[in-house]
Amino acid sequence: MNNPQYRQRAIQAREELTDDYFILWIWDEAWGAAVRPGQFFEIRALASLEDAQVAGHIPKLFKPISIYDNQGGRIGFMIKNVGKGTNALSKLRAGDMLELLGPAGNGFPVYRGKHALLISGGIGYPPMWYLQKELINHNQVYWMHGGATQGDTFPCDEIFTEDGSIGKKGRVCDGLKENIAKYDIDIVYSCGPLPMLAAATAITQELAIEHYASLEAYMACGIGVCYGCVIPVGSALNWDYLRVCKEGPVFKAEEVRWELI
Amino acid sequence: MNNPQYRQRAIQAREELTDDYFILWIWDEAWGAAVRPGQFFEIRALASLEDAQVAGHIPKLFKPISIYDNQGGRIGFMIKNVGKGTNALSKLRAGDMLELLGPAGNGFPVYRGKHALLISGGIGYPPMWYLQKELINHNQVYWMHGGATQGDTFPCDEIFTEDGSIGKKGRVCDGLKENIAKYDIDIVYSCGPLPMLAAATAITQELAIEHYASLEAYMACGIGVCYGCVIPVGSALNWDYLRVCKEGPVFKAEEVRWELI
Amino acid sequence: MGTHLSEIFSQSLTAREQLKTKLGVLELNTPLTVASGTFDLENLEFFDPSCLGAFVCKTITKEPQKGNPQPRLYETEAGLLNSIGLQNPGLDLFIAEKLPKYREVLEMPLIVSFSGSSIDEFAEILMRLEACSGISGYEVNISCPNVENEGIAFGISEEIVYKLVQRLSSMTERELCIKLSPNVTDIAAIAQAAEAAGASSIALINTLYGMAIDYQTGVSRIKKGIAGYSGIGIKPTALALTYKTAQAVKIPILAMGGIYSWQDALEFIWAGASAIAIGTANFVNPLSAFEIIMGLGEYLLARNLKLQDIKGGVTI
Amino acid sequence: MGTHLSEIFSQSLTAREQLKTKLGVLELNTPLTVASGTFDLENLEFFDPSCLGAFVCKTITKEPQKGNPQPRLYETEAGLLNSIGLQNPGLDLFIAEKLPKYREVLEMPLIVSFSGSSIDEFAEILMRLEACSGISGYEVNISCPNVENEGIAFGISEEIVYKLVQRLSSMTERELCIKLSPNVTDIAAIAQAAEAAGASSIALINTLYGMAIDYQTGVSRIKKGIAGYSGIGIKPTALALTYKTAQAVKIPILAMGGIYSWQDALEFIWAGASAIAIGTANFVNPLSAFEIIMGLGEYLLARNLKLQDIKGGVTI
Ligand SMILES: Cc1cc2nc3c(=O)[nH]c(=O)nc-3n(C[C@H](O)[C@H](O)[C@H](O)COP(=O)(O)OP(=O)(O)OC[C@H]3O[C@@H](n4cnc5c(N)ncnc54)[C@H](O)[C@@H]3O)c2cc1C
Ligand SMILES: Cc1cc2nc3c(=O)[nH]c(=O)nc-3n(C[C@H](O)[C@H](O)[C@H](O)COP(=O)(O)OP(=O)(O)OC[C@H]3O[C@@H](n4cnc5c(N)ncnc54)[C@H](O)[C@@H]3O)c2cc1C
Ligand SMILES: Cc1cc2nc3c(=O)[nH]c(=O)nc-3n(C[C@H](O)[C@H](O)[C@H](O)COP(=O)(O)O)c2cc1C
Ligand SMILES: Cc1cc2nc3c(=O)[nH]c(=O)nc-3n(C[C@H](O)[C@H](O)[C@H](O)COP(=O)(O)O)c2cc1C
Ligand code: FES
Ligand code: FES
Repeated sequence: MNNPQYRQRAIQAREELTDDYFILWIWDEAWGAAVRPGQFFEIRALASLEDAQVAGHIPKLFKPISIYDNQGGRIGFMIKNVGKGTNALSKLRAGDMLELLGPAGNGFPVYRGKHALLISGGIGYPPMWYLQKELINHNQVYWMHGGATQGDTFPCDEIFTEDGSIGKKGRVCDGLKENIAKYDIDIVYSCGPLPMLAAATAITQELAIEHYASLEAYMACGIGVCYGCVIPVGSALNWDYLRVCKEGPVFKAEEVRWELI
Repeated sequence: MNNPQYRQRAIQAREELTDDYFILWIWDEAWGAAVRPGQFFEIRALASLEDAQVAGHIPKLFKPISIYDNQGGRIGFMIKNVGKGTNALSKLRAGDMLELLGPAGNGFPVYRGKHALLISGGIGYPPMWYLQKELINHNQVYWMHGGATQGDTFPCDEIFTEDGSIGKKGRVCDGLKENIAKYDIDIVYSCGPLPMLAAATAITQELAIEHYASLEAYMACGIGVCYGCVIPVGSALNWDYLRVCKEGPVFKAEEVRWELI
Repeated sequence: MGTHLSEIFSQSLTAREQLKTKLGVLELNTPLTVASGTFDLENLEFFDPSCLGAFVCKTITKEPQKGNPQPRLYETEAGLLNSIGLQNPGLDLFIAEKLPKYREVLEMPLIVSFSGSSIDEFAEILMRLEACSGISGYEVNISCPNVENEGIAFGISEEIVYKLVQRLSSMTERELCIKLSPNVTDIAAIAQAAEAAGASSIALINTLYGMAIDYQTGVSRIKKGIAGYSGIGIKPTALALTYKTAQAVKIPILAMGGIYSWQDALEFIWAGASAIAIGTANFVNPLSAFEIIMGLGEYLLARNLKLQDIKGGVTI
Repeated sequence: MGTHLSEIFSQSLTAREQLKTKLGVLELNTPLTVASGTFDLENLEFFDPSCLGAFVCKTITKEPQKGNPQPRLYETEAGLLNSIGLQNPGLDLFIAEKLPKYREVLEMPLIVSFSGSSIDEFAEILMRLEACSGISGYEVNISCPNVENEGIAFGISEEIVYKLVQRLSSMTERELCIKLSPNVTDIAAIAQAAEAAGASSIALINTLYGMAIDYQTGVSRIKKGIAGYSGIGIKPTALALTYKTAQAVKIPILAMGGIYSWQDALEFIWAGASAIAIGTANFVNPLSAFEIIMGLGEYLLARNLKLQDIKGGVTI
């Protein structure tokens, strides 16, 4: 695996989605050839230290954002504005500069000839888009996505919303067991909030289905150096804190010690 | 004297001057009726605490800026961009909002029937413009201004530059003694860098001429609360630290303990 | 927040009820006070004074203090350095001139901050102030050199703090708040010493050590070199020390250190503060007190909570 | 700065000469190092490694450490809270796996940071490391609880620091740098104890106490509550403590705490640092090391100065 690189890239295009969601596109052929679904970049609006000295604007951490799409180097980041860092990103327009560190993380394992179920919640959607594109030619793929409300939903096979504003009312895991049976699923990929991932894991473990979950954690370095982004992985009696940015973000779901998070 | 008030005012116009100098105009009739030459405002580009929380932009101190002109409430601030705070001000355009605390300070004493000499250096120019407008109808006024180079000079009776790029080459105090004699001066008003003020005081003291100097100091509150902006004032044996923002910025020049600054 | 102001005002009686707090023997209408040395009557022009639950004046000493040479101030990336050197007119002038004005203008409790260079001097000042009406309590500033102890600050030694507070607490029924320095190994132990000796509340934190140098010339930005560091950059440290102290003592805590917004204020209340003070925020935003009290009121109203419900309720 | 880079590069040999410094027994090509726990081989992808005068690895302990529960990080207005809990693979794995990699990749001196829970344990680790080649020195992290002393951190007691350093200094000829915690009453006294006991340099500061709370829910942003505070918000304090310590000891100082830019670096050198380390800056700007060394080089070249000419030259 390559070590993450640092680059500055212009935003080539910006797309508006629902509510607080938007997509930033950059162009980098070398990265386009190297990256895999489930990997992410640490990104930030180009910050200058001059700003810190001149205007009291203090440079902040990069934010981990999954690769949403890769079209031979036209790389997209689908982002939801939820706080300081993503808000700064939400201010950017085509032509503005991004700083990027990556590609980071391990990515999803990709097989052929499987019946794959993708399950995403909220901002867990973006890496699944890239993943399904990678899977679709040689696997059967069924994609369930859930969100709080209509604005948190995007194209897929089956939608759940907590308020019932679109799709089925409820949580996305509500339909998981049924769909695993219905579509004869033999592999599950998941990305979303921790409780959703934990709930999905309970089901896949019960059914003994292979399951890869992509996890989130607050990050500082994004490159495996600070040990800030860890989650407990291993068996109940023998686990270690592994780095989401390095050994993850994708883990075998049954190896994550959800009860300790 | 009124206590300083806090107000937000739109910038009504912006004027570009030489190099890093510019003028911001606001409109406030009540202040227009109340203020006097030599007083100043603590001003700042409207800052929001949301910025601090959302974008890591930390709100900074206000900056003391003299009243440059007052046309019945059309109040002008002539500013030189020298650092963090003035740089933030230099970014403002007509329509942007200013925060103002003031009027602050005592201002220059204004008499009638005098031969007044105004002497200013660099960014000591602005309060003198307002002062000469106040003096001109009932006094003889002669105004000397000095700067490092041509870009630091503005309309007045006699100009000095250190590099000789315009006017006389040298420091503005070089011509002081001669002009005091030539124009039969009985009162001197000064504003500029400390060394200039100290040099001017040496001369006026020798000649026993009444002299009011406007001083600068780093400020935090601007309203007399923090005791951060003091300079030593009194006799050589019995002096106290007085606040530039409250007891000043104008002091009797011979009472300032220049040797202690 | 703007849209909700009128709502708050119309419900102000309720909001007031929810904002009430106790600081030792004092009942405060709001938990908001001001940090010694950063606020005076001039500031009351900027907002409705009833935002404040109490007024803390600048530290006074027995004799007048000239204070430190210039420059005394420097703004850093995330805060302020100051080196005022306790400039003040001294106790006599305070009693003769300042105090009557405070009595005339202030409708909230007045807490007088004072400092001394020996235990006797602290006691003497307290005795003189006890004879004055219009004072609700004292904030004892112990971040100052002790002439009886090699000029080492009072605030760093548990034994000396104990002795000092014991002496003072025996002399007054008024609120006796001891203001601690953060520049110590164990602030909680010092707070415990003050509590054991009869303090009725603890204020913290005073400024951290701080310094800045002009990188081009090597000249210290502050004439005296090391200065006091305040403002938003010290907030994480102030909050940690507030929490640590709240775990160690039962008397109420008046917390401060980088509180700029009502969100900051809430953090300190969750950590265990009964009241909070704003210092440097008064300089960077003259409306801070108003905005903080509005924000707190709105937060509590929206959740139908009292301040007491969240005080010290942090989940670790 | 951009326009001058080529100029610097063309004069790089001279610049190098001017940037040379000594840290105890070590000769460093540049005064720039990295703060333990914030930098590893991954970072060397981002800039020319020869920017660094030395490489300091993350603190290791005798046994593997699991570290603290999540969340371990939170970014504040002006810095970073961390609570990693010294997660590391332990001495055996370090020697077996990490060290050979460092030896293979690093062209600059390697300084190994380590920590223990008793003086014996510190000594045991040092003995094991002494047997390994490719190590130029040690940074001894004493901000950790001492099991022999009620779990109170080693770094707060002059006597214990003296004993610990005396033991270690008798065992090695390599650089022995003692890294101090700022959370003490008198950091200079502790530095003096380390010096008297044979330390060849002092590193400071480790993180300040810090905390943050979610104002809406009251949940600590860091699982363990009080965390370590680093970054630009602690710069004024780090600079003050650097100056204080430089006045008190003769051995060189490796300074750190909020150094983000070359201007910041210069402030610490004026205050008395022989070398500086960047920590949190590595996260907020992966090119910091490069930009700092370029800025320092340009500054010195423009004035025809050597680092030694300004070291400790602050005007107060
Ligand atoms: C490997 C990885 C891939 C990611 N991919 C994407 C992506 O493709 N698109 C995208 O929009 N986001 C993605 N995220 C999440 C994104 O990194 C966070 O939303 C972002 O870091 C939040 O930072 P902030 O400064 O905007 O918000 P903050 O100011 O830090 O937080 C704002 C609010 O959001 C909450 N919050 C903060 N972080 C998270 C989190 N990780 N999960 C849930 N709530 C949180 C906080 O508690 C707070 O209330 C990814 C995260 C990881 C670890
Ligand atoms: C009563 C009063 C009236 C003033 N009137 C005006 C005015 O009408 N127009 C105007 O442009 N300025 C005026 N000034 C000066 C102005 O306030 C300062 O230039 C400003 O505060 C600098 O802040 P900054 O954040 O921009 O610079 P900083 O970042 O604080 O400093 C930038 C550089 O300027 C130097 N510097 C800082 N303050 C001063 C100072 N006071 N004098 C000289 N050098 C300094 C610093 O050493 C530094 O090198 C006045 C000052 C006072 C006290
Ligand atoms: C300019 C200034 C003057 C101060 N003067 C005093 C003082 O006289 N007595 C005192 O106890 N604290 C004094 N302090 C400390 C503050 O009261 C407060 O403890 C500290 O600034 C931290 O709060 P903040 O970050 O909100 O400013 C002063 C602080 C500043 C900035
Ligand atoms: C994520 C993180 C991990 C750290 N780990 C260590 C460590 O293992 N050992 C140590 O001595 N210091 C450690 N530190 C402290 C730094 O080495 C440094 O002393 C401190 O962060 C101040 O410098 P800075 O403000 O430049 O980051 C760590 C700091 C951070 C932010
Ligand atoms: S974010 Fe630093 S190790 Fe993962
Ligand atoms: S700036 Fe605060 S007293 Fe003058």
